[in-house]
Amino acid sequence: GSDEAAVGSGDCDSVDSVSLQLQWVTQAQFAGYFAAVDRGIYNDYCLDVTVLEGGVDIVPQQQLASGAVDFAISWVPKALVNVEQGEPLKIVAQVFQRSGTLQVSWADSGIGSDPANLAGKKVGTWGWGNEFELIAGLRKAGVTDPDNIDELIGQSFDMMALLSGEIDAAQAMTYNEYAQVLEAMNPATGELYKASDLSVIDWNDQGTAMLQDAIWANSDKLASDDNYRDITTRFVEASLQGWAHCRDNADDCVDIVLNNGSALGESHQAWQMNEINRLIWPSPGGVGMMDQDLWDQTISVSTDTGLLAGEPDGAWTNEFAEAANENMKKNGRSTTGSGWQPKQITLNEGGM
Amino acid sequence: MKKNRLASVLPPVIVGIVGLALWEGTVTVFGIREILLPKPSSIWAQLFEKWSVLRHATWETGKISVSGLLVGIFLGVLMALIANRFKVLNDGFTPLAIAINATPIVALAPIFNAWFGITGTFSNQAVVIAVVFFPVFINTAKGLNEVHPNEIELMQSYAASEWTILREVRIPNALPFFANSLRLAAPLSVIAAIVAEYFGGPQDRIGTVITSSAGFAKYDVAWAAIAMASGLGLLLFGSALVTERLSMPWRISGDIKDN
Amino acid sequence: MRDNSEALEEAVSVESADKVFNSGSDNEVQALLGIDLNVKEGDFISLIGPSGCGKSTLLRLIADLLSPTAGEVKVFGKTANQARLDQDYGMVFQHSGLFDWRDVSANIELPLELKGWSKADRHVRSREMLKLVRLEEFKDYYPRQLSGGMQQRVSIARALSFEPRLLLMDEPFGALDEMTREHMQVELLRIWRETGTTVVFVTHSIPEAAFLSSKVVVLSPRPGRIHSEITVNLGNRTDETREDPEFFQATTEVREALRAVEAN
Amino acid sequence: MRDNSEALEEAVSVESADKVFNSGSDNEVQALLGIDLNVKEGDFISLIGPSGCGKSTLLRLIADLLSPTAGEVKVFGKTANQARLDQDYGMVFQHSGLFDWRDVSANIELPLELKGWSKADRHVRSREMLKLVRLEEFKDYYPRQLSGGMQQRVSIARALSFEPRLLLMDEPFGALDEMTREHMQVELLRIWRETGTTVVFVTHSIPEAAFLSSKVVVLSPRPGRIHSEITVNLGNRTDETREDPEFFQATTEVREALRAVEAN
Amino acid sequence: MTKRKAFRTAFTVLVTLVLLVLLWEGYKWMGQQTDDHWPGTQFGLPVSTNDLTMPHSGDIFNELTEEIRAGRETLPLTVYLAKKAAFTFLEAAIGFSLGVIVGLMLAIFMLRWRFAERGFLPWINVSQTVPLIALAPIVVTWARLQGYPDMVGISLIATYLTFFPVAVSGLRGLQSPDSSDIELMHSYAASWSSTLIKLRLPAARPFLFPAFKLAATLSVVGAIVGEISIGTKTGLGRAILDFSMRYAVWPERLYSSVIAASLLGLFVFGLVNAAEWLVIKRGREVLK
Ligand SMILES: Nc1ncnc2c1ncn2[C@@H]1O[C@H](COP(=O)(O)OP(=O)(O)OP(=O)(O)O)[C@@H](O)[C@H]1O
Ligand SMILES: Nc1ncnc2c1ncn2[C@@H]1O[C@H](COP(=O)(O)OP(=O)(O)OP(=O)(O)O)[C@@H](O)[C@H]1O
Ligand SMILES: [Mg+2]
Ligand SMILES: [Mg+2]
Repeated sequence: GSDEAAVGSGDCDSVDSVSLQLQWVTQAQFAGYFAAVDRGIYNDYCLDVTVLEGGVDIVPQQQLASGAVDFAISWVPKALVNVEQGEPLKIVAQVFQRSGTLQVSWADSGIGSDPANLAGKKVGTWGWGNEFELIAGLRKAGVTDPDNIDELIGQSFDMMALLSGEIDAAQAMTYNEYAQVLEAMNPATGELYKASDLSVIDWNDQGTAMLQDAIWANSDKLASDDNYRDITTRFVEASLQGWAHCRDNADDCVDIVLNNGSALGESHQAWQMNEINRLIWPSPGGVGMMDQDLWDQTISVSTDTGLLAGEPDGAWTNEFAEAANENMKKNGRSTTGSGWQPKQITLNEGGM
Repeated sequence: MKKNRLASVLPPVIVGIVGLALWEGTVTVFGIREILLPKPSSIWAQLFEKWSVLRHATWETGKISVSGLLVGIFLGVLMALIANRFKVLNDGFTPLAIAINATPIVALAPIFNAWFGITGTFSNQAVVIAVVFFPVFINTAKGLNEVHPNEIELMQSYAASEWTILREVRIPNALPFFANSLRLAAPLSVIAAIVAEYFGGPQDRIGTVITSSAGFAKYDVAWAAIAMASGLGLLLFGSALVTERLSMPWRISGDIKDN
Repeated sequence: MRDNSEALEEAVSVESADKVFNSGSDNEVQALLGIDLNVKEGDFISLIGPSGCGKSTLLRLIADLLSPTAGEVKVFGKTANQARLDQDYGMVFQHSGLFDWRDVSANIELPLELKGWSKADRHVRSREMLKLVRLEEFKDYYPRQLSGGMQQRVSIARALSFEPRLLLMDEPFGALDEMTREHMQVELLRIWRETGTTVVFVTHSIPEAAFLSSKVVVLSPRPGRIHSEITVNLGNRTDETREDPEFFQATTEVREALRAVEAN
Repeated sequence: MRDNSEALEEAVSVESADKVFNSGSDNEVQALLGIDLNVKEGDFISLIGPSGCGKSTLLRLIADLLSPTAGEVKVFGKTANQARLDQDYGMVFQHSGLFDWRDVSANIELPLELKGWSKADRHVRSREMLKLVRLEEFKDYYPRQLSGGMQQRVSIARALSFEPRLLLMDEPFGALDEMTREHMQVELLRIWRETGTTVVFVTHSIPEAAFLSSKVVVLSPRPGRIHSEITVNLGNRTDETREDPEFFQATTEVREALRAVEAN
Repeated sequence: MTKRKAFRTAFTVLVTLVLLVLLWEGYKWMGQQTDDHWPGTQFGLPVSTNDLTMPHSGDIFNELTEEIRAGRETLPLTVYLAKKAAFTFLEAAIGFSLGVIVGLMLAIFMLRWRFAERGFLPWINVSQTVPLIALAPIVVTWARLQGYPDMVGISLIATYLTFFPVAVSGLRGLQSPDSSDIELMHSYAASWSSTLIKLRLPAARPFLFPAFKLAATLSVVGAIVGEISIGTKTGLGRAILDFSMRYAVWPERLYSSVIAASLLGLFVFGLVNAAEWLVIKRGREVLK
């Protein structure tokens, strides 16, 4: 992939070792970073990147703030809580331009796509901080008495509770759990469930969506350490190049993710790659750039739900993404992905 | 007597205080970020601030731990009795019990959630039961089995039935073993309930307080919840000790009377 | 005082009894071979012999805790099994075998409980027994609170509580120190006199056998056989008897029989 | 044969020693009061007395495992502490106290190991000791594979391995059956004769004390005091000695002293 | 003799397993007949018997031979799980070894000072009520700052679970020798450390081995939990995490990975048993 290299594609005087903390295990959600490693993009930028998978108890922004890693991928509101507490965290690239969180119910349940219909239903959430879009959406629809969250039920990371009818609406990511339902066998028909069997509430449409995956850097080091700034510049650009690669070569990125040891099946990863691309592309303001409207919405939802006291200062910068966009444009790569079209993915049983 | 009690309470209190002071000092002196390890004083502050949430959560989790503990004890003892009655079963059960014990809660939780659902508390209780079962079963079975042959012979000389021997000899003999298993099982029941709560169930529990605050790296709140859980564990441990003392009056360290 | 005219009936009769353990396997042990033993009612006989010669095994045959490989064991004219079911004997083991979880009275009442006696009756009997073994004040103590000698007395009280006609004792004083032991021997003789029970007593103490018994049965080992029977007649024994040359004579006789056994 | 001319030096001297346990607390025990005891080199003395009279406590004072509350204990003219550090004595307890995880030789070599002897030297010495106690073939056995009597002999070999001039024995044969015990007594006398060691021996068996010792020290209880000292002179003792009227005489004398003590 | 006993145990375990499978299938069959009700009643069964909740045991077994893509290669699930188990075993072994060392050191420390025993023992108990979620970040951050791979952090979590039984039983074991044995060592003017090495430690073995057995299974649990908690590319914990997220579509795989974890636990238990036999029991049966 040397054709993608924009900067420093020649020999490196020295290679900088960098670690990146993901939020979760290897899957297409992080395909851009894996692609940048496997296709040599980071190398072209004189970086040697170690990608650290997440675990149940790993909080990426904590790893970043305590100096154990150099960069971290985290959902914006989660890390903003820590910014407010004074932790040195800063968004250097806002990769996802929309939220992938859904509330999924059966089409015949009558819940449809209106959160108001969740009133009096058993509503699932994973917890672990994933519940705020839901809570905000419920409030906005005038559903939940804030003192009574009894109807919120913790669900496992699988979709069993929805499939067995235990809960009426389950939390799901477009790129993961939603697909799981479509990979499961409908015992009534002997075929896989279809999208038409389900109805979804999309928080992007409800105005309570919050910003998700962003690349975070250590703000103290950005201020004091020129070398780190330089590394950040290269890291952001190379990572965004990686995402551009996955936009243009989705199949290759699916393969990369599978090669990196994901045990989730091939069609599942293809679906996920497609959905992730949807969350990134198009990026009207350029890839990795902060969308001011969605930022404002994230802040207002967070303050409304009591997650944040107010808007934290200096929590993000477009400086690095802008530079990266410049360079990418210079090399003739689309940075907005305006021409990108999602694919039609067929899910196989079990995501095979 | 009073002096004795003081002598057994004072050292842990001193160690506790010194430990907390060291913790506070280390975090302060080395400038360890609160996002990694909060200071005891911040945890203390959160205990106050979140008191009503924590109290409610501890109560709910406590109910799950205690009920799971009781059922687990019941099943462990029952299986031990059955395994004792039918010796062959003992050989078969023991490795299975070990296998269950080697299965982490995180692996059991999704299965139990699938079995028993997540809208009620039963799958969480089931995890507690599974965790408590092992020490109770193993220890009680041992106590029922390891009876001095003399005592069995004595009962046989009275032409006593197997059932009578069980009631008069095996069960009393197993009591200290059983009591020992309670000491292990009591704190285990709390941690099992908490970990089970990570993976589903109602949201107003210690486990979910811990996960949702840890999800935001608000470890001071998480640690405050942990402090409550440890307190609950200690309380159950203490109750196990008291039960032990009350149920076995012959184990008092009475003076040996000279002839 | 005993009235010897009563002591006519046969309390125990063992006829050409053999006992083989682990028969047929590598570690087969011929524990007893061709044992003939007759104990008259009211007798006090001791079994003595080197360790492993089969004393305990013989006692267990009589108690029907083991069955003979060959031969016959009768107790009061019945099969040993019937005698056990009828509770014709009480047994005292080397270690007192009291249950830690029962206090002294409850331990003594255990066999009565198993026989279904009423609470009141049990209570009366355990009081009597406690008096007999002189432990009235200790009725609410747990075994661990008693000295070894006291425990052994409770164990004897328990064995006597249901008035068995036969008392089987397997080294009951083995764990006691010599002074306590001598004291217990005198106590046992008193109880024996007072209750008129028949006693079969296992020991490996020469003076103990000589002091207690009307007949000492010496066993030889591998396989266990009866080597000789020594009749002792010390009359009414007290502590002074131990300084009696006649007692010394009896111990010497037993010692010699034993030495002959060991020389084999 | 012993040469009595050697036996002049003082091996142990205890002067008006007191021992109080738990001094000042509720359960204060005056275990020993005003003990005076002198043991000449080459002597074999026994301490006898009712249970709890302080025999073991006195032995532990000599061994410097306890310190006297008042008075003085000297061993070979030195303080007891110095004597312990110099390893002037070997000690044998009631239960053989062998370490299960060491085989017979390794048990015997334990004190030598602690003294830093070389492997070769230890080996030579343990062989000698095994010969002394007649257990050569058992050197690779583990304690559990031995009978009680054999274990006790290993324990004696261990105590003698570093050639202590004094042997302190606390009821070493208490757990053995009588026949084994009598046999061990003869063995111990043989070893004592062969090595010329001084022995202080605690027992509560009257015949044992009478059979073994040149002097029997009778203690009275609460508080432990020396009640009397009985000199015994049975000459060269063998198994036959036990049937000797002179032996019977000695036991009677000891028994009477003890009875007087118990009557108090 | 022991061979025969081992054979008999193996046989009973096998029979028990077969019985369990029959029970599982029997219950499932019954539920399928009665639409998840107790036969002849209106009462629902506690566990629904559909193939998602209770997959056929045969399907679980079959799944083991199915191929699964793992990175660049495609493997039968059995081999896949075996490889992951080997990695977890390694982490568990490191955690176990460290746990034994730490546990023993604590036990010795508490033995040496009575105040330490009284002061620390209750806190050692409390330590086990602290969930890993609070500790994992600290452990992993520390390890990463030292430049160690995450495997070290996982092993440390296993250590955290294993030191506990070793410390508690170890203390009891070290205190187990009779006072007469202690006196014997004292009479040889042996130092505290010689007494520890020559007497207390060997005497503690009957207490230590049961603790080691418990610690061994706990070290596997710890390694798996650590993997799930910290995140690794490989290991059984990762397999369990992957498959538990996919339970709704592929329940057989979660069951297979859980069975693999149990087998690994039994395996380490067996290893400690063998070690115990080598160290304590071999050649020391009581002879007559
Ligand atoms: N249950 C058993 N299985 C196998 N062998 C046995 C059993 N019980 C006893 N023996 C053997 O039978 C023989 C006689 O044993 P027994 O216990 O009757 O001897 P004893 O005379 O009572 O010995 P001791 O004086 O040591 O009590 C011994 O060799 C013993 O090993
Ligand atoms: N460590 C101790 N603390 C308190 N009291 C003790 C201690 N050791 C012994 N005693 C008491 O001192 C007295 C003498 O005990 P000692 O063990 O010396 O008696 P003994 O003559 O050896 O008895 P035995 O024949 O039963 O072995 C007893 O009353 C005993 O309870
Ligand atoms: Mg016997
Ligand atoms: Mg003593």
